[in-house]
Amino acid sequence: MNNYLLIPFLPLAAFLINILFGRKYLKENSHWVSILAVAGSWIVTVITLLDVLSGKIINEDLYSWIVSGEFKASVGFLIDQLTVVMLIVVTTCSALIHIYSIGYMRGDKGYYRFFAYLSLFTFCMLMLVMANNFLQLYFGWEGVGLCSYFLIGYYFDKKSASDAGKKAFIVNRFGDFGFGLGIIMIFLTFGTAYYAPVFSQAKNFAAQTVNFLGYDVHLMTLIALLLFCGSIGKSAQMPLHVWLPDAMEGPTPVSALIHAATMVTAGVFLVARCSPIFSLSETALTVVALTGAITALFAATIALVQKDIKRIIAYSTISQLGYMFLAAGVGAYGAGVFHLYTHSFFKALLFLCAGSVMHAMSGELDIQKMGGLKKYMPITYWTMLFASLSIAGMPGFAGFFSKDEILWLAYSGQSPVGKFVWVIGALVAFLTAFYSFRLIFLTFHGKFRGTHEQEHHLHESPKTMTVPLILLCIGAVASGWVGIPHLLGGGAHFMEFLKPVLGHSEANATHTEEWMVMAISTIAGFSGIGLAALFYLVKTDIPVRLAQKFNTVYKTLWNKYYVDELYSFIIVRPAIWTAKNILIGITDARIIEAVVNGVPKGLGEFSRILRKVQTGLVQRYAAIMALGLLIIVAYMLWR
Amino acid sequence: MLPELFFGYYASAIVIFSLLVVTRSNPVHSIMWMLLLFFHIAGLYLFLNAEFIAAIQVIVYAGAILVLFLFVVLLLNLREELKVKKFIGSWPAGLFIAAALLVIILSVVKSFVPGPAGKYSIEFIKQETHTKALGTLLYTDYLFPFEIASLVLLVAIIGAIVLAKRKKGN
Amino acid sequence: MNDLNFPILSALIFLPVAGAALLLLISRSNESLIKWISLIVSTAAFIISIPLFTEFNKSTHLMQFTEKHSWIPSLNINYSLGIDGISILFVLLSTLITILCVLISWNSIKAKVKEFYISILIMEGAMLGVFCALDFMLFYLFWEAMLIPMYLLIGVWGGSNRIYAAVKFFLYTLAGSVLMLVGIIVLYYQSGRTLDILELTAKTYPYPLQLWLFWAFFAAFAVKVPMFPLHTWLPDAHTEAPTAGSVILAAVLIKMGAYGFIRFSLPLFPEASRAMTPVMLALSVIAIIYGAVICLAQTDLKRLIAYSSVSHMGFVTLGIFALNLQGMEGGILQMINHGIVTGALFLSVGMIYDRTHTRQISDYGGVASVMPVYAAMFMVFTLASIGLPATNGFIGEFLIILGGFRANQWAGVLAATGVIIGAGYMLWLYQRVFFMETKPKVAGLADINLREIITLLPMIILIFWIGVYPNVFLGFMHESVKHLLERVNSGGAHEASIAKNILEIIK
Amino acid sequence: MVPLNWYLILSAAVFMIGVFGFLTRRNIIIIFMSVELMLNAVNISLVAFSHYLQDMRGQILVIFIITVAAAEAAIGFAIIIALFRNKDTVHVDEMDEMKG
Repeated sequence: MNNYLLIPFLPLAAFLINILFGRKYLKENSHWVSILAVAGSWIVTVITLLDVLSGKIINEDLYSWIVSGEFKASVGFLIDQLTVVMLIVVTTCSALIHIYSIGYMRGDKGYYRFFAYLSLFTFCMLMLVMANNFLQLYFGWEGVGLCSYFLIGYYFDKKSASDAGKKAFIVNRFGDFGFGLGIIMIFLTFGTAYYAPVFSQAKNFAAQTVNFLGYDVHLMTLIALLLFCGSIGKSAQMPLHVWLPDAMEGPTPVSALIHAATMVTAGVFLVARCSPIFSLSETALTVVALTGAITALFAATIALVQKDIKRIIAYSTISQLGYMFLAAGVGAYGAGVFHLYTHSFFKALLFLCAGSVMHAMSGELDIQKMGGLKKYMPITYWTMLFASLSIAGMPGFAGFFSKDEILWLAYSGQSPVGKFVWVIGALVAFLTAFYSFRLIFLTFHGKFRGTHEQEHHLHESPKTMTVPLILLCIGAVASGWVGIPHLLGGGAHFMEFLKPVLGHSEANATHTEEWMVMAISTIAGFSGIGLAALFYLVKTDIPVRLAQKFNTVYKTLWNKYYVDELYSFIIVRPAIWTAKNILIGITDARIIEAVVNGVPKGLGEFSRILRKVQTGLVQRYAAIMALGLLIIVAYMLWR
Repeated sequence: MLPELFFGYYASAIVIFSLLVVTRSNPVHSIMWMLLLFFHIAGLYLFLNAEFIAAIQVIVYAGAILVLFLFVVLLLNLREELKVKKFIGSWPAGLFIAAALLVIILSVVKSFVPGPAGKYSIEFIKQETHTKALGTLLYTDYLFPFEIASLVLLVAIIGAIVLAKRKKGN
Repeated sequence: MNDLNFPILSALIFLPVAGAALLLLISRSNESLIKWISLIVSTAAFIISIPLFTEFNKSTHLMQFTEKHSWIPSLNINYSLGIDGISILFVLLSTLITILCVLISWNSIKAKVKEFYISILIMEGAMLGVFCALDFMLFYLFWEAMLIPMYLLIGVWGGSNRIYAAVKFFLYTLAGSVLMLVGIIVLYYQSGRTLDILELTAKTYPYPLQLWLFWAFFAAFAVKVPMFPLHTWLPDAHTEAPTAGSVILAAVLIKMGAYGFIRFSLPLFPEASRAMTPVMLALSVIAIIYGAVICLAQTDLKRLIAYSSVSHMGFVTLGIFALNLQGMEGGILQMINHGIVTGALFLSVGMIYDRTHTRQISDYGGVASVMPVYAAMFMVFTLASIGLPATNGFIGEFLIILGGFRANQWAGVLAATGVIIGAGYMLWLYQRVFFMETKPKVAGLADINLREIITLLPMIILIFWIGVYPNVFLGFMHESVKHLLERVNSGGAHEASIAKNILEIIK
Repeated sequence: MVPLNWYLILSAAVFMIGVFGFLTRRNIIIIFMSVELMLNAVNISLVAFSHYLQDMRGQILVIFIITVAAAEAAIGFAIIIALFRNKDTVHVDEMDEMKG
């Protein structure tokens, strides 16, 4: 028995138990099943990590899943360095968030359902990262999407929640469309869907072009970009980012687990996993880098003006994911995964803190109605502050190391757009610090701006919630210490560890430049915090005046660049309109049905005319008979 | 010359009476003209040396069928009958069809070629007598059709009774 | 080939017919006895069909469990039965579906109960006959025999507009199959007076004749599938039919068309099929997208599922006419999948219709709050319908898109967009029916009972069975499909003339 | 000697008068008479043929025709009476029950 199999299948078992028996039997005890399962997974993961550290790589099939001719896909597992990093991230965050959920979800009527979904999600996510072939990856990919759909729409009696779930699923389907085609292209190119042969043979196809839909395109670019479509959807990059902010309709632990720490990073994982393919196409990498950079900037600007606490963090997530793609796009996959890893801790923490705040505020989301919460909920405050420092890239915190690594490699790498994305990255670092601390200041500092009732109700969250916060906080602060760069006297262990899978991107610049890059991003972070302090602690009237002065800009940002409206205008409404008016109204009703009903109707009309002849008058019949006789005889005579 | 004159009288009488039969509005008058018509046809048969046929023409047609006609006419309301139109609205069409058919038939009459003559010459019939000649043939060569004809009459009798009988309770 | 020494296929076909005859003898007032007998007969048929599954030899493409008796010697017509890797799954599906149809109608059919179950059982016999027949005359007989009980099911026990729907269904299908009859007769004379399907498929026919016959058979099969633009009978028939009728229609009847393409059109007319591939692929893709987009605007539950059938059957025909292994196997599997999933969806809709008596989507809302078990099961069917991995729908759709992409990149890409729209309309439907606030019509409904759960459970098991371990099912068809494709793709003598012909046809 | 054609012309004329009556009269009894007229027209030509061809078969046919005419008259009148009883009219243009 391979004990690594326990990692995904324990949560699956928990899911089955909860969904089958939860409603009637387990009820309020449902969390035990799920938590034990995920804790078990975590323990096995740690054991597996030790195995991998000692150099043991697992790559084997459990059973053949689909076999059709030369096409073969299996349920199989690949556990290498990249997988194990993801496993750690997933099981740790999942376990902590499971525990947090006990307190957060207590008393909800769908308690068992919630934990069932969480377990199912954990299972799918683990299947995703542990896959050894593309089809199983796709299975996990869709599976986590499904759980995301369930959990976003968890409060399904709310229209907005069910809308958001549906939107998330469908928007993701757009990305998966490309992803699926990418898998098909991979199979048609390599004759297999397994990672190992694909990645080892990819070099042989480096120069090949292929005819795709009538265009001759570079094969590896095509495959890479098709796969990247999936990443765009799952990781909420431009232009498919619209679902993530809406996904905040789900319960906060869900936002933390799925929409911050794990699922949304699957896109980054995919790019990293397929780095042998991406590396062969400069075009694809450039697209990835630019998409990431633009998304990072774009989402950060939106986050500046939002008022919903969870949405701010959601846009922050989009922005940070953009960072990771930026890293991957400049060839620094290791740095991207590093940021993924640190980000999962501080972003999950941010969300959980937000959840804690909401818990205290009875579900209030608007940060303008908060303020001064510091004294009521100190643990939440301090953990959130640390998370924000981490995301703002303050030296010493986890986010600092990963962000710095990305910016440095962007600056120094060979990517043609490297310098450009570095500038954007530094700018985003500034914006990130600003909006993160805007959130902190508005929420925890100053005077309370909510109702009296809310104020009366303010309290720190229960232990089941604060303990995970503290544990995650340790991660948010310290998780970066495994990747301290050589420059600062560290060993960059994280990058070294991943090197066998992701390779190493070479920096061709001097130490002086490295110091400079680090200094710039640190300064950007500090100035962001400083500006936020100025705006929201000292001169609180500036933001309002700015908003009035640059009203158009403010409106555009507040309305998220009108992307949702644009999609509604160019996709959703035309599709339904076409269906209603053209397909049903014209094609089906006026053309096809016209023919279908027209033939019998025509026959009916014809017979109606013909039946006039049947007068029922005997003499008329006789006359016609005689006339017929006349004609026949006349014809016989004079033909 | 005499035969032609004789034929001419009968033929013109037959045509005139026929026209009268189909144009009278009073059915009784029609029947009376028809009676005269049948007698003239019988006369024509005599002229053609068919005395037995002439006899049954008078007996069956004039004696039986026409009487039947009279009985039926007596059932009707004659007064009413005299007041309404006797032709259907589109009678010219009927006239045209009849006339056209007549023209067509007449146009082929002249091309008629008689086949070879049989053994029943006038002398033979004179020797045999007409009735006997006909009877012999009817009861030998045409025995089965003759029997079938009797069957037809039987069916007609039964059928007429069934159809004309009032249903019980009516 | 029959290792069982027992005419199992004949028994399978005539057991339901005998059951129907038995029902004739029972007083119509004894309704529960009638129901139980139908249930026992249909279950018995299913049990008889299980040995087919276990005893089937997967390593050959030859017909198995064959039976052959002389029927009309003067015309060389035989009573000849047999199944291969393509038909076996349909036989099993038919026997299973019939049981579920009997169960779902248990309380919902209140008038003319006896006649209803007689129709269902005769229907089962005819369906099995179609899949087992190896003689063209026998095949045609069963093919047309199916129409009658279906016509009655729609026309007698259907909704308000049932007569229109029934007549439309009947005329549509009959018009198509009459053309096929002409084709059969032509084949009969062409082949030197034989109607044995296996003999016929081993012969070659001149190309122009193939082309004509291909279209004659197309008329019959495309109507049944239904392919765009011959699909308009389907929404009406589905909407008006009683639940059991919709289920049989969706699960088995419309499979006959695609089955016909595989069993007859392809092996009989290989060159014509290859030449017509572009047309068929185009029609399939149109059906996929057209059906899916139309679903976005439907307001009627059953109508929406009916149109989704059009879309899904588009996938099936796409897979078949991709003319490669993945496409074909995906197509066949997708037929089974569609039978299971759409059958299950109609069963589910029937259950809630029995409670609310409305099919309008706008009358529903918040069903998940009052009927959680039902909602969960419906969710499984929804997910299978949109092809989520680990459900059966994914396996079929993926293989089809793979095969379709291989055959023609555009076909694969466009078909994949159908998957997106599919997710759109199904989730939207689910949202409108099950989520949001509880509507007055829905409030206080009882969740599904044990009988209903048992009705749906086999479907759920199959969905995951096929989704997680499809090789059990794919394994049946490998050899048969391989053999068929060899037949279709062999011989390229007419390749040039075919190309010319296509150009002429396009002109 | 009167030529055969004269009889034929006479027969045709009487027949056509019968046709005319049949097609145009409203009273069903007169229509019936028209039918008898046509039968008689045929009889004339048959007897004439018989005479000129010196063959008895024409007259045999006439006997059968008269037989059938009698039978037809009997049945016909029975129908007329039944009809008159139900419809209360003898005018055929008022009877169009079979109208399409």
